[in-house]
Amino acid sequence: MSIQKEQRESLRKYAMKILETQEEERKRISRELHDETVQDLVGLSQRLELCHTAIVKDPQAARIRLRELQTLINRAIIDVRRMSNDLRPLILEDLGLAAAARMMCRALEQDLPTAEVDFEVIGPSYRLPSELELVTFRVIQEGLNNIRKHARSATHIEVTIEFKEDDLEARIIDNGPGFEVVKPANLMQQGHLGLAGMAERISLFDGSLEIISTPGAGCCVKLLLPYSPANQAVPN
Amino acid sequence: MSIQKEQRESLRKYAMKILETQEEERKRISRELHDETVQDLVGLSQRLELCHTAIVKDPQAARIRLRELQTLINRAIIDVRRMSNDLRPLILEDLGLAAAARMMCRALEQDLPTAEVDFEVIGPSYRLPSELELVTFRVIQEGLNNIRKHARSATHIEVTIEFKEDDLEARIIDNGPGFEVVKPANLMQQGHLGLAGMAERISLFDGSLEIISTPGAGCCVKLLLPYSPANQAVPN
Amino acid sequence: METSITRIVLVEDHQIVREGTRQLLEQVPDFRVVGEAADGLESIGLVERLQPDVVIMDIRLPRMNGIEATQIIKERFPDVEIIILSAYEDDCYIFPLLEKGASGYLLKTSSGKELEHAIRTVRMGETALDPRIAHKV
Ligand SMILES: Nc1ncnc2c1ncn2[C@@H]1O[C@H](COP(=O)(O)OP(=O)(O)OP(=O)(O)O)[C@@H](O)[C@H]1O
Ligand SMILES: Nc1ncnc2c1ncn2[C@@H]1O[C@H](COP(=O)(O)OP(=O)(O)OP(=O)(O)O)[C@@H](O)[C@H]1O
Ligand SMILES: [K+]
Ligand SMILES: [Mg+2]
Ligand SMILES: [Mg+2]
Ligand SMILES: [Mg+2]
Repeated sequence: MSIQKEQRESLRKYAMKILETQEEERKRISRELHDETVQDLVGLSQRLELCHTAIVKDPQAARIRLRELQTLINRAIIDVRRMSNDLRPLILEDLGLAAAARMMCRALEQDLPTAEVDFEVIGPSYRLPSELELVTFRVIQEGLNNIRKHARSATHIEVTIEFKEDDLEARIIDNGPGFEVVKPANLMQQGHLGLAGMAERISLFDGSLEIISTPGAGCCVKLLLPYSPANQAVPN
Repeated sequence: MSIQKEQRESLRKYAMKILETQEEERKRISRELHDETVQDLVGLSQRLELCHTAIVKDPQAARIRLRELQTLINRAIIDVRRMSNDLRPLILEDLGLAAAARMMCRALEQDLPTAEVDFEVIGPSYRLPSELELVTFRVIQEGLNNIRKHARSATHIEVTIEFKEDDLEARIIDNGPGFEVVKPANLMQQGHLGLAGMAERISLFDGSLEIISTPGAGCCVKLLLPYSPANQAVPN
Repeated sequence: METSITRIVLVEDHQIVREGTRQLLEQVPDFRVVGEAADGLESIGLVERLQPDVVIMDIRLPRMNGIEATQIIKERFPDVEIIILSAYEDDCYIFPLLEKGASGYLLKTSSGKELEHAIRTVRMGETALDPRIAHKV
């Protein structure tokens, strides 16, 4: 196959895969909103009515009901906040990339009690155009999710964001089991879209993604992203 | 530009557009959950706290308060349900394509009070594999959204789903202003991704999309989708 | 068995909603919730065993949805009245469900009084539609 054709095929696979991912995500969120959030609210509405009736008959029972209602509301608030945060942390636009990445590192440290997660920012922590902050955030998120999924035995994880003169460098390093790196096109073929998808996405911004790993020797994901892409194919 | 390069460019644009849409969608829902739903719940919780003392001192006031809170909660339910529905109507999985398309037609008729929207199902209304139901749903949705955006003056709209022996045919016809049809690649170049994106998506399923329109003579979008694609490149 | 008592089976997967519905129904002296199921499949066996007068049925349920469960229950136990308690405000669901044999369609935000009224209505052999959507049909 010619290189052009191969590139086109891989782009095509990528487009298809992101469509699929998007539709899966829509379905998941749509269901979660309807089957969880709406039902939680219905439950609240029912308790509100029960409390309304109880006030006349048995004020003391009504007060107990009210407490129960408070508990349900607090739980619903936590659930909805989590959903909002999972979709896209508002901290990213409010406080920027460094703060959002720090938050993800903390969450990982909580999930993997046997691992130490170090987070470092090198250079002055700029605010970047939101599409660059977002794509970097997604790369770090994918890297950390891969550690959650494939490197739970890691004891040391290092996340670094370096604001260099012309570009941003981000590194996610773990000392977990590592793996035999294969070509992005092959990964896509096998239905693994995480790293290959990120590589594709970053190339849209004229950046590059490097994955260094050998079985037994952990993994390093390195992102390089120019502040101003030469090719102006940046999403508006 | 060579045809290959053009195709590659348009795929690239398409991929970017999907990503962009997905991120926009995430942001919108994340915000809405955070700024609306959570705020509603917090408001509910604060006002309930006030009820707690009122129950004993002034039960009548407490009851009035609880009634008000019902309104708040019902509003939250409607909002969250709408969010879920906008992402992907569950009616599509619960009742299938025909019911979901009928629902969209009704919504359009409400939005365009001067237009009559006819919806017809020809043949026995099968349930199809969910990925085929979904892609057809998205094509009809895009067709109807285009009428909303570009053909508000239409007075007559016809949506037909025909369950034929080997394939599904769907038509969206309006008698609005029409337009000069151009090549999908050119549409993409100009940043219009609706129709071209659909054509791209349908080709993944071995189907075809035909757009027939002339200025002044309305528009007809016709989808033909085989039940079993020859090429098994169907997303799983 | 006292003939004046209405025996009800609740089918709802969301535990808090199921509990809430039960408590609302228990405020009515002659109503008795005799059984609860958390999925569609389970509901069929429960109805067979308990032979209730009325089933309150959710739409989205694990293992088998409320649409299928309604159809099967009505085929096997035509005397049982089924009221759909739905979180959807779309009237699109009403017709297919009535066709499968449901006698009522109510929104989940219905009050205890509305639930009570609907149950009494279907017990008299009539159809009970939520007033908030009935006008659309
Ligand atoms: N940090 C890591 N440690 C060990 N193996 C890893 C690590 N990151 C990735 N891998 C390996 O590389 C493969 C490809 O990763 P990739 O993120 O592309 O796909 P995935 O995580 O399997 O699926 P998804 O599409 O959900 O991301 C993984 O299946 C895993 O075997
Ligand atoms: N039903 C219609 N009536 C009149 N013009 C239409 C109709 N459908 C599409 N068009 C024209 O064709 C163009 C391309 O449509 P297309 O759906 O691809 O893009 P769009 O609607 O402009 O943007 P989007 O990417 O959001 O869909 C539109 O900009 C519009 O000029
Ligand atoms: K439901
Ligand atoms: Mg991954
Ligand atoms: Mg469009
Ligand atoms: Mg349910």
